[in-house]
Amino acid sequence: MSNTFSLILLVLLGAGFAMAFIRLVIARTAGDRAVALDGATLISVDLMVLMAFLMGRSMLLDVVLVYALLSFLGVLAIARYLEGGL
Amino acid sequence: MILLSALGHVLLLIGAIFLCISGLGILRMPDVWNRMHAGTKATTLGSIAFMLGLGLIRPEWLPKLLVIALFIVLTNPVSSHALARAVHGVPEEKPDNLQRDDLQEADS
Amino acid sequence: MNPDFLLGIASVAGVSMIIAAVRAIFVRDLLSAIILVGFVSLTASVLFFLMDAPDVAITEASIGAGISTVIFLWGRSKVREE
Amino acid sequence: MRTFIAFLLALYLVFFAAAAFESFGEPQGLGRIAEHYAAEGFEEVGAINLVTAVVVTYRGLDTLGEVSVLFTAASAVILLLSVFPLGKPANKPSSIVLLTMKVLPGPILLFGGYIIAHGHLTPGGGFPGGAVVASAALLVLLGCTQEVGFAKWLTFAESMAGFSFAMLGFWGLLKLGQFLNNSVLFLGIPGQLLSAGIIPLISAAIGVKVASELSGILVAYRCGGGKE
Repeated sequence: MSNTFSLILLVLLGAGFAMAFIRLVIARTAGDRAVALDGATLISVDLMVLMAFLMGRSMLLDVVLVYALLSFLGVLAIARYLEGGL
Repeated sequence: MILLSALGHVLLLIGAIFLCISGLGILRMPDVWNRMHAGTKATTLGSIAFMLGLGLIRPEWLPKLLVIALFIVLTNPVSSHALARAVHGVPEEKPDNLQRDDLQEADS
Repeated sequence: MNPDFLLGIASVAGVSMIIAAVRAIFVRDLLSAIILVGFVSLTASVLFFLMDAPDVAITEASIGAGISTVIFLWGRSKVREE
Repeated sequence: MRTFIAFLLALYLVFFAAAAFESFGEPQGLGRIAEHYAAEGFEEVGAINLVTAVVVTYRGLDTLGEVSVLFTAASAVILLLSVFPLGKPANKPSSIVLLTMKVLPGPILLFGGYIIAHGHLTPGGGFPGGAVVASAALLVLLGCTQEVGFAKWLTFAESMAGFSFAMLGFWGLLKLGQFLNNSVLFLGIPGQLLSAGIIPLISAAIGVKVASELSGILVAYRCGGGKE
Protein backbone atom coordinates (compact mmCIF):
# COMPACT_ATOMS: atom_id res chain seq x y z
CA MET A 1 0.00 0.00 0.00
CA SER A 2 1.61 3.24 -1.10
CA ASN A 3 2.34 6.14 1.18
CA THR A 4 -0.05 8.53 -0.51
CA PHE A 5 -2.93 6.07 -0.36
CA SER A 6 -2.49 5.43 3.36
CA LEU A 7 -2.29 9.17 3.94
CA ILE A 8 -5.61 9.60 2.12
CA LEU A 9 -7.20 6.87 4.26
CA LEU A 10 -5.82 8.33 7.48
CA VAL A 11 -7.05 11.82 6.62
CA LEU A 12 -10.54 10.53 5.77
CA LEU A 13 -10.82 8.51 8.97
CA GLY A 14 -9.29 11.23 11.11
CA ALA A 15 -11.71 13.81 9.69
CA GLY A 16 -14.65 11.52 10.44
CA PHE A 17 -13.43 10.95 13.98
CA ALA A 18 -12.87 14.67 14.51
CA MET A 19 -16.34 15.58 13.24
CA ALA A 20 -18.05 13.01 15.46
CA PHE A 21 -15.97 14.32 18.34
CA ILE A 22 -17.06 17.92 17.69
CA ARG A 23 -20.69 16.80 17.84
CA LEU A 24 -19.89 14.99 21.10
CA VAL A 25 -18.58 18.22 22.61
CA ILE A 26 -21.15 20.72 21.34
CA ALA A 27 -24.25 18.55 21.71
CA ARG A 28 -27.05 19.83 23.91
CA THR A 29 -28.72 16.64 25.09
CA ALA A 30 -27.41 13.36 26.43
CA GLY A 31 -29.01 11.34 23.63
CA ASP A 32 -27.04 13.36 21.08
CA ARG A 33 -23.86 12.65 22.97
CA ALA A 34 -24.56 8.92 23.11
CA VAL A 35 -25.12 8.80 19.32
CA ALA A 36 -21.90 10.71 18.70
CA LEU A 37 -20.02 8.39 21.09
CA ASP A 38 -21.31 5.38 19.15
CA GLY A 39 -20.13 6.82 15.84
CA ALA A 40 -16.74 7.94 17.16
CA THR A 41 -16.11 4.51 18.65
CA LEU A 42 -16.75 2.69 15.39
CA ILE A 43 -14.61 5.12 13.40
CA SER A 44 -11.78 4.66 15.87
CA VAL A 45 -12.08 0.87 15.55
CA ASP A 46 -11.29 1.24 11.85
CA LEU A 47 -8.55 3.74 12.64
CA MET A 48 -6.93 1.23 14.97
CA VAL A 49 -7.15 -1.56 12.38
CA LEU A 50 -5.49 0.71 9.84
CA MET A 51 -2.74 1.66 12.29
CA ALA A 52 -2.12 -2.01 13.11
CA PHE A 53 -1.83 -2.67 9.37
CA LEU A 54 0.59 0.21 8.88
CA MET A 55 2.68 -0.92 11.84
CA GLY A 56 2.58 -4.44 10.43
CA ARG A 57 1.84 -6.16 13.73
CA SER A 58 -0.98 -8.66 13.67
CA MET A 59 -1.04 -9.13 17.43
CA LEU A 60 -2.45 -5.63 17.85
CA LEU A 61 -5.68 -6.95 16.30
CA ASP A 62 -6.55 -8.56 19.63
CA VAL A 63 -6.89 -5.11 21.13
CA VAL A 64 -9.22 -4.03 18.34
CA LEU A 65 -11.32 -7.14 18.91
CA VAL A 66 -11.76 -6.32 22.60
CA TYR A 67 -12.47 -2.69 21.74
CA ALA A 68 -15.13 -3.55 19.18
CA LEU A 69 -16.74 -6.11 21.46
CA LEU A 70 -16.83 -4.11 24.66
CA SER A 71 -17.32 -0.51 23.60
CA PHE A 72 -20.91 -1.34 22.78
CA LEU A 73 -21.50 -2.19 26.45
CA GLY A 74 -21.12 1.45 27.41
CA VAL A 75 -23.62 2.63 24.79
CA LEU A 76 -26.05 -0.14 25.78
CA ALA A 77 -25.80 0.87 29.43
CA ILE A 78 -26.44 4.51 28.57
CA ALA A 79 -29.48 3.46 26.55
CA ARG A 80 -30.78 1.36 29.45
CA TYR A 81 -30.28 4.32 31.76
CA LEU A 82 -32.22 6.65 29.46
CA GLU A 83 -35.04 4.11 29.38
CA GLY A 84 -35.10 4.18 33.16
CA GLY A 85 -34.25 0.51 33.48
CA LEU A 86 -30.96 0.74 35.29
CA MET B 1 -3.54 -11.84 -7.01
CA ILE B 2 -2.96 -8.31 -8.24
CA LEU B 3 -6.66 -8.12 -9.06
CA LEU B 4 -7.62 -9.04 -5.50
CA SER B 5 -5.23 -6.44 -4.16
CA ALA B 6 -6.71 -3.76 -6.41
CA LEU B 7 -10.20 -4.78 -5.27
CA GLY B 8 -8.99 -4.48 -1.70
CA HIS B 9 -7.75 -0.94 -2.32
CA VAL B 10 -11.10 0.03 -3.83
CA LEU B 11 -12.96 -1.46 -0.85
CA LEU B 12 -10.69 0.37 1.57
CA LEU B 13 -11.36 3.67 -0.14
CA ILE B 14 -15.12 3.01 -0.16
CA GLY B 15 -15.09 2.15 3.54
CA ALA B 16 -13.06 5.23 4.46
CA ILE B 17 -15.35 7.51 2.44
CA PHE B 18 -18.41 5.99 4.12
CA LEU B 19 -16.88 6.49 7.55
CA CYS B 20 -15.96 10.10 6.76
CA ILE B 21 -19.49 10.78 5.49
CA SER B 22 -20.97 9.28 8.64
CA GLY B 23 -18.83 11.61 10.72
CA LEU B 24 -20.06 14.52 8.63
CA GLY B 25 -23.64 13.36 9.11
CA ILE B 26 -23.19 13.14 12.88
CA LEU B 27 -21.91 16.70 12.86
CA ARG B 28 -24.30 18.35 10.40
CA MET B 29 -27.68 16.59 10.55
CA PRO B 30 -30.47 18.63 12.17
CA ASP B 31 -31.83 16.41 14.94
CA VAL B 32 -30.97 13.28 16.85
CA TRP B 33 -32.89 10.83 14.64
CA ASN B 34 -31.12 11.93 11.49
CA ARG B 35 -27.80 11.83 13.29
CA MET B 36 -28.52 8.31 14.44
CA HIS B 37 -29.32 7.34 10.88
CA ALA B 38 -25.96 8.65 9.71
CA GLY B 39 -23.94 7.45 12.64
CA THR B 40 -25.02 3.82 12.79
CA LYS B 41 -25.88 2.53 9.32
CA ALA B 42 -23.04 4.18 7.44
CA THR B 43 -20.43 3.18 10.01
CA THR B 44 -21.52 -0.46 9.93
CA LEU B 45 -21.30 -0.65 6.14
CA GLY B 46 -18.04 1.29 6.10
CA SER B 47 -16.49 -0.96 8.72
CA ILE B 48 -17.42 -4.13 6.83
CA ALA B 49 -15.96 -2.73 3.61
CA PHE B 50 -12.83 -1.61 5.42
CA MET B 51 -12.19 -5.01 7.04
CA LEU B 52 -12.83 -6.86 3.78
CA GLY B 53 -10.50 -4.57 1.86
CA LEU B 54 -7.69 -4.92 4.37
CA GLY B 55 -8.19 -8.68 4.42
CA LEU B 56 -7.94 -8.85 0.63
CA ILE B 57 -4.69 -6.91 0.66
CA ARG B 58 -3.18 -9.11 3.36
CA PRO B 59 -4.87 -12.54 3.25
CA GLU B 60 -3.24 -13.96 6.39
CA TRP B 61 -5.08 -11.40 8.52
CA LEU B 62 -8.44 -12.20 6.93
CA PRO B 63 -9.85 -14.54 9.65
CA LYS B 64 -9.28 -12.11 12.50
CA LEU B 65 -10.59 -9.18 10.45
CA LEU B 66 -13.69 -11.21 9.61
CA VAL B 67 -14.22 -11.93 13.31
CA ILE B 68 -13.98 -8.19 14.03
CA ALA B 69 -16.50 -7.49 11.26
CA LEU B 70 -18.80 -10.20 12.67
CA PHE B 71 -18.70 -8.64 16.11
CA ILE B 72 -19.43 -5.21 14.67
CA VAL B 73 -22.40 -6.66 12.77
CA LEU B 74 -23.63 -8.34 15.95
CA THR B 75 -23.20 -5.47 18.37
CA ASN B 76 -23.68 -2.20 16.54
CA PRO B 77 -27.33 -2.66 15.43
CA VAL B 78 -28.25 -3.77 18.93
CA SER B 79 -26.76 -0.73 20.59
CA SER B 80 -28.31 1.66 18.10
CA HIS B 81 -31.69 -0.08 18.47
CA ALA B 82 -31.52 0.28 22.26
CA LEU B 83 -30.43 3.88 21.90
CA ALA B 84 -33.29 4.68 19.51
CA ARG B 85 -35.87 3.15 21.85
CA ALA B 86 -34.37 5.04 24.77
CA VAL B 87 -34.24 8.40 22.99
CA HIS B 88 -37.85 7.89 21.90
CA GLY B 89 -38.90 8.15 25.52
CA VAL B 90 -37.17 11.48 26.06
CA PRO B 91 -39.74 14.23 25.41
CA GLU B 92 -37.42 17.03 24.31
CA GLU B 93 -35.96 14.94 21.50
CA LYS B 94 -39.31 14.77 19.69
CA PRO B 95 -39.08 16.64 16.36
CA ASP B 96 -41.56 19.45 15.75
CA ASN B 97 -42.90 18.27 12.40
CA LEU B 98 -43.66 14.70 13.47
CA GLN B 99 -46.74 13.43 11.61
CA ARG B 100 -47.09 9.86 12.76
CA ASP B 101 -45.46 7.84 15.55
CA ASP B 102 -45.72 4.09 15.03
CA LEU B 103 -43.64 3.11 18.04
CA GLN B 104 -45.91 5.15 20.33
CA GLU B 105 -48.98 3.37 18.98
CA ALA B 106 -47.31 -0.03 19.26
CA ASP B 107 -46.29 0.55 22.86
CA SER B 108 -49.61 1.89 24.06
CA MET C 1 5.71 3.18 8.26
CA ASN C 2 6.07 6.91 8.21
CA PRO C 3 6.29 8.15 11.82
CA ASP C 4 4.50 11.37 10.89
CA PHE C 5 1.29 9.36 10.44
CA LEU C 6 1.59 8.03 13.97
CA LEU C 7 2.24 11.51 15.30
CA GLY C 8 -0.75 12.98 13.46
CA ILE C 9 -3.23 10.39 14.69
CA ALA C 10 -1.80 10.58 18.21
CA SER C 11 -2.22 14.38 18.14
CA VAL C 12 -5.87 14.09 17.04
CA ALA C 13 -6.58 11.54 19.77
CA GLY C 14 -4.69 13.41 22.48
CA VAL C 15 -6.16 16.84 21.77
CA SER C 16 -9.71 15.45 21.58
CA MET C 17 -9.12 13.59 24.85
CA ILE C 18 -8.06 16.79 26.64
CA ILE C 19 -10.97 18.83 25.26
CA ALA C 20 -13.47 16.12 26.20
CA ALA C 21 -12.05 15.93 29.72
CA VAL C 22 -12.34 19.71 30.19
CA ARG C 23 -15.89 19.64 28.80
CA ALA C 24 -16.78 16.85 31.22
CA ILE C 25 -15.92 19.13 34.11
CA PHE C 26 -18.10 22.05 33.00
CA VAL C 27 -21.12 20.32 31.52
CA ARG C 28 -24.38 20.76 33.44
CA ASP C 29 -25.93 17.34 32.99
CA LEU C 30 -24.32 14.50 34.97
CA LEU C 31 -25.25 11.90 32.34
CA SER C 32 -23.42 13.93 29.69
CA ALA C 33 -20.40 14.09 31.97
CA ILE C 34 -20.47 10.29 32.29
CA ILE C 35 -20.59 9.91 28.50
CA LEU C 36 -17.68 12.31 28.08
CA VAL C 37 -15.62 10.42 30.66
CA GLY C 38 -16.34 7.21 28.78
CA PHE C 39 -15.07 8.88 25.62
CA VAL C 40 -11.91 9.96 27.46
CA SER C 41 -11.14 6.41 28.49
CA LEU C 42 -11.81 5.12 24.94
CA THR C 43 -9.35 7.69 23.58
CA ALA C 44 -6.84 6.72 26.24
CA SER C 45 -7.15 3.17 24.97
CA VAL C 46 -6.40 4.36 21.42
CA LEU C 47 -3.34 6.24 22.70
CA PHE C 48 -2.05 3.18 24.57
CA PHE C 49 -2.57 1.22 21.37
CA LEU C 50 -0.52 3.72 19.37
CA MET C 51 2.26 3.63 21.97
CA ASP C 52 2.64 -0.15 21.50
CA ALA C 53 1.22 -1.13 24.87
CA PRO C 54 -1.49 -3.62 23.90
CA ASP C 55 -1.83 -5.11 27.39
CA VAL C 56 -2.70 -1.77 28.93
CA ALA C 57 -4.95 -0.95 25.98
CA ILE C 58 -7.00 -4.11 26.51
CA THR C 59 -7.39 -3.38 30.22
CA GLU C 60 -8.32 0.23 29.60
CA ALA C 61 -10.84 -0.66 26.89
CA SER C 62 -12.61 -3.27 28.99
CA ILE C 63 -12.59 -1.46 32.33
CA GLY C 64 -12.98 2.10 31.05
CA ALA C 65 -15.57 1.45 28.39
CA GLY C 66 -17.72 -1.14 30.09
CA ILE C 67 -17.35 -1.47 33.81
CA SER C 68 -16.57 2.04 35.04
CA THR C 69 -19.26 3.64 32.85
CA VAL C 70 -21.86 1.24 34.21
CA ILE C 71 -20.71 1.78 37.79
CA PHE C 72 -21.01 5.54 37.29
CA LEU C 73 -24.49 5.10 35.82
CA TRP C 74 -25.62 2.89 38.70
CA GLY C 75 -24.28 5.41 41.16
CA ARG C 76 -26.13 8.17 39.29
CA SER C 77 -29.42 6.30 39.46
CA LYS C 78 -28.91 5.72 43.19
CA VAL C 79 -28.43 9.46 43.65
CA ARG C 80 -31.59 10.28 41.74
CA GLU C 81 -33.94 8.22 43.79
CA GLU C 82 -32.89 9.71 47.13
CA MET D 1 -13.77 32.86 34.19
CA ARG D 2 -13.76 29.19 35.06
CA THR D 3 -13.90 28.24 31.40
CA PHE D 4 -10.98 30.56 30.72
CA ILE D 5 -8.89 28.92 33.44
CA ALA D 6 -9.81 25.51 32.10
CA PHE D 7 -8.74 26.43 28.59
CA LEU D 8 -5.46 27.82 29.89
CA LEU D 9 -4.94 24.52 31.68
CA ALA D 10 -5.79 22.58 28.53
CA LEU D 11 -3.36 24.70 26.50
CA TYR D 12 -0.64 24.00 29.01
CA LEU D 13 -1.40 20.30 28.79
CA VAL D 14 -1.24 20.44 25.00
CA PHE D 15 2.22 22.01 25.15
CA PHE D 16 3.27 19.42 27.70
CA ALA D 17 2.01 16.67 25.38
CA ALA D 18 3.82 18.25 22.43
CA ALA D 19 7.06 18.19 24.41
CA ALA D 20 6.42 14.54 25.18
CA PHE D 21 5.68 13.76 21.53
CA GLU D 22 9.14 14.87 20.43
CA SER D 23 10.57 11.52 21.40
CA PHE D 24 7.34 9.66 20.66
CA GLY D 25 7.84 6.00 19.89
CA GLU D 26 11.64 6.01 19.91
CA PRO D 27 13.51 3.67 22.21
CA GLN D 28 14.58 5.53 25.29
CA GLY D 29 17.40 3.35 26.55
CA LEU D 30 16.75 0.82 29.27
CA GLY D 31 17.79 0.72 32.88
CA ARG D 32 20.11 -1.99 34.12
CA ILE D 33 17.38 -4.33 35.37
CA ALA D 34 15.18 -3.74 32.32
CA GLU D 35 18.14 -4.51 30.09
CA HIS D 36 18.59 -7.80 31.89
CA TYR D 37 14.87 -8.61 31.40
CA ALA D 38 15.01 -7.73 27.72
CA ALA D 39 18.23 -9.61 27.03
CA GLU D 40 17.94 -12.72 29.18
CA GLY D 41 14.25 -12.88 29.92
CA PHE D 42 13.33 -14.87 26.85
CA GLU D 43 15.79 -17.65 27.70
CA GLU D 44 15.06 -17.64 31.41
CA VAL D 45 11.28 -17.85 31.35
CA GLY D 46 10.57 -19.01 27.80
CA ALA D 47 7.67 -16.63 27.17
CA ILE D 48 7.19 -14.62 24.00
CA ASN D 49 5.17 -11.83 25.61
CA LEU D 50 7.76 -10.37 27.95
CA VAL D 51 5.34 -8.01 29.68
CA THR D 52 3.30 -10.82 31.16
CA ALA D 53 6.51 -12.69 32.00
CA VAL D 54 7.89 -9.75 33.97
CA VAL D 55 4.57 -9.08 35.70
CA VAL D 56 4.04 -12.69 36.65
CA THR D 57 7.49 -14.04 37.49
CA TYR D 58 10.13 -11.38 38.11
CA ARG D 59 7.64 -9.02 39.71
CA GLY D 60 5.31 -11.77 40.89
CA LEU D 61 5.47 -10.74 44.51
CA ASP D 62 4.32 -7.22 43.57
CA THR D 63 1.46 -8.72 41.61
CA LEU D 64 0.46 -10.77 44.65
CA GLY D 65 0.36 -7.58 46.69
CA GLU D 66 -1.60 -5.82 43.97
CA VAL D 67 -4.18 -8.59 43.89
CA SER D 68 -4.48 -8.36 47.68
CA VAL D 69 -5.09 -4.61 47.44
CA LEU D 70 -7.78 -5.26 44.84
CA PHE D 71 -9.31 -7.86 47.15
CA THR D 72 -9.41 -5.39 50.03
CA ALA D 73 -11.00 -2.69 47.88
CA ALA D 74 -13.59 -5.10 46.50
CA SER D 75 -14.45 -6.33 50.01
CA ALA D 76 -14.93 -2.76 51.23
CA VAL D 77 -17.16 -1.88 48.27
CA ILE D 78 -19.25 -5.02 48.72
CA LEU D 79 -19.57 -4.36 52.46
CA LEU D 80 -20.78 -0.80 51.81
CA LEU D 81 -23.18 -1.80 49.07
CA SER D 82 -24.73 -4.68 50.97
CA VAL D 83 -26.49 -2.11 53.16
CA PHE D 84 -28.21 -0.25 50.26
CA PRO D 85 -28.55 -2.47 47.19
CA LEU D 86 -29.92 -0.96 43.99
CA GLY D 87 -32.70 -3.50 43.59
CA LYS D 88 -34.28 -4.88 40.46
CA PRO D 89 -34.46 -2.92 37.19
CA ALA D 90 -37.62 -0.94 36.73
CA ASN D 91 -38.56 -2.24 33.28
CA LYS D 92 -37.54 -5.07 31.01
CA PRO D 93 -35.41 -4.33 27.95
CA SER D 94 -36.85 -4.96 24.51
CA SER D 95 -36.71 -8.46 23.09
CA ILE D 96 -33.79 -7.76 20.73
CA VAL D 97 -31.65 -6.60 23.63
CA LEU D 98 -32.79 -9.59 25.72
CA LEU D 99 -31.73 -11.97 22.96
CA THR D 100 -28.35 -10.26 22.73
CA MET D 101 -27.92 -10.60 26.45
CA LYS D 102 -28.49 -14.33 26.09
CA VAL D 103 -26.25 -14.84 23.04
CA LEU D 104 -23.30 -12.49 23.43
CA PRO D 105 -21.89 -13.44 26.89
CA GLY D 106 -20.72 -16.74 25.40
CA PRO D 107 -18.34 -15.20 22.83
CA ILE D 108 -17.14 -12.62 25.35
CA LEU D 109 -16.35 -15.37 27.89
CA LEU D 110 -14.60 -17.39 25.19
CA PHE D 111 -12.52 -14.42 24.18
CA GLY D 112 -11.63 -13.62 27.80
CA GLY D 113 -10.53 -17.21 28.27
CA TYR D 114 -8.43 -16.92 25.11
CA ILE D 115 -6.73 -13.79 26.42
CA ILE D 116 -6.00 -15.43 29.79
CA ALA D 117 -4.75 -18.70 28.30
CA HIS D 118 -2.51 -17.04 25.70
CA GLY D 119 -1.06 -14.56 28.17
CA HIS D 120 2.49 -15.73 27.48
CA LEU D 121 2.10 -15.63 23.69
CA THR D 122 -0.04 -12.63 22.75
CA PRO D 123 -0.84 -9.40 24.60
CA GLY D 124 -3.01 -10.03 27.57
CA GLY D 125 -2.71 -12.13 30.67
CA GLY D 126 -4.50 -12.21 33.96
CA PHE D 127 -5.69 -8.65 34.46
CA PRO D 128 -7.05 -7.87 30.95
CA GLY D 129 -8.62 -11.30 30.59
CA GLY D 130 -10.25 -11.04 33.98
CA ALA D 131 -11.67 -7.64 33.07
CA VAL D 132 -13.10 -9.05 29.81
CA VAL D 133 -14.70 -11.98 31.67
CA ALA D 134 -16.21 -9.52 34.17
CA SER D 135 -17.67 -7.62 31.21
CA ALA D 136 -19.64 -10.75 30.27
CA ALA D 137 -21.07 -10.79 33.80
CA LEU D 138 -21.87 -7.10 33.35
CA LEU D 139 -23.80 -7.84 30.15
CA VAL D 140 -25.86 -10.45 32.00
CA LEU D 141 -26.52 -8.05 34.88
CA LEU D 142 -27.64 -5.20 32.59
CA GLY D 143 -30.80 -7.03 31.64
CA CYS D 144 -31.47 -9.46 34.44
CA THR D 145 -34.80 -9.16 36.17
CA GLN D 146 -34.30 -12.03 38.61
CA GLU D 147 -31.52 -13.38 40.79
CA VAL D 148 -28.36 -14.40 38.97
CA GLY D 149 -27.19 -17.93 39.62
CA PHE D 150 -23.45 -17.42 39.61
CA ALA D 151 -23.43 -14.98 42.54
CA LYS D 152 -22.90 -17.58 45.25
CA TRP D 153 -19.83 -19.09 43.54
CA LEU D 154 -17.89 -15.82 43.32
CA THR D 155 -16.41 -15.82 46.84
CA PHE D 156 -15.40 -19.46 46.54
CA ALA D 157 -13.69 -18.96 43.15
CA GLU D 158 -11.93 -15.86 44.38
CA SER D 159 -10.46 -17.42 47.50
CA MET D 160 -9.44 -20.57 45.63
CA ALA D 161 -7.63 -18.46 43.02
CA GLY D 162 -5.73 -16.44 45.62
CA PHE D 163 -4.82 -19.61 47.49
CA SER D 164 -3.51 -21.32 44.37
CA PHE D 165 -1.46 -18.24 43.41
CA ALA D 166 0.29 -18.31 46.79
CA MET D 167 0.72 -22.08 46.63
CA LEU D 168 2.39 -21.83 43.19
CA GLY D 169 4.78 -19.32 44.70
CA PHE D 170 5.57 -21.58 47.64
CA TRP D 171 6.12 -24.50 45.28
CA GLY D 172 9.08 -22.63 43.80
CA LEU D 173 10.25 -21.72 47.30
CA LEU D 174 10.24 -25.35 48.43
CA LYS D 175 11.74 -26.86 45.30
CA LEU D 176 14.31 -24.31 44.19
CA GLY D 177 14.61 -21.92 47.12
CA GLN D 178 13.04 -18.95 45.33
CA PHE D 179 9.50 -17.62 45.62
CA LEU D 180 7.64 -17.92 42.28
CA ASN D 181 10.52 -19.55 40.45
CA ASN D 182 9.42 -20.24 36.93
CA SER D 183 11.55 -23.33 36.34
CA VAL D 184 9.58 -25.70 38.57
CA LEU D 185 7.68 -26.83 35.49
CA PHE D 186 9.19 -27.65 32.10
CA LEU D 187 9.78 -24.58 29.97
CA GLY D 188 8.81 -26.24 26.70
CA ILE D 189 9.19 -24.80 23.24
CA PRO D 190 8.53 -21.03 23.12
CA GLY D 191 5.48 -20.28 21.05
CA GLN D 192 3.44 -23.32 22.01
CA LEU D 193 0.40 -23.11 24.24
CA LEU D 194 1.86 -25.41 26.91
CA SER D 195 5.16 -23.72 27.52
CA ALA D 196 6.82 -21.07 29.67
CA GLY D 197 6.66 -22.95 32.96
CA ILE D 198 4.04 -21.81 35.46
CA ILE D 199 3.19 -18.52 33.73
CA PRO D 200 -0.10 -19.84 32.24
CA LEU D 201 -1.13 -21.27 35.61
CA ILE D 202 -0.42 -18.05 37.46
CA SER D 203 -2.14 -15.90 34.88
CA ALA D 204 -5.15 -18.22 35.07
CA ALA D 205 -5.22 -17.73 38.84
CA ILE D 206 -4.95 -13.95 38.48
CA GLY D 207 -7.64 -13.98 35.80
CA VAL D 208 -10.12 -15.93 37.93
CA LYS D 209 -9.40 -13.70 40.92
CA VAL D 210 -9.80 -10.41 39.06
CA ALA D 211 -12.91 -11.61 37.23
CA SER D 212 -14.62 -12.79 40.40
CA GLU D 213 -13.72 -9.63 42.31
CA LEU D 214 -15.03 -7.29 39.60
CA SER D 215 -18.18 -9.37 39.10
CA GLY D 216 -18.63 -9.42 42.87
CA ILE D 217 -18.64 -5.60 42.89
CA LEU D 218 -21.15 -5.54 40.02
CA VAL D 219 -23.43 -8.13 41.64
CA ALA D 220 -23.25 -6.22 44.92
CA TYR D 221 -24.46 -3.06 43.17
CA ARG D 222 -27.51 -4.91 41.92
CA CYS D 223 -28.54 -7.27 44.66
CA GLY D 224 -26.53 -6.45 47.78
CA GLY D 225 -23.74 -8.49 49.28
CA GLY D 226 -25.16 -11.93 48.65
CA LYS D 227 -25.87 -13.29 52.12
CA GLU D 228 -28.28 -11.20 54.14
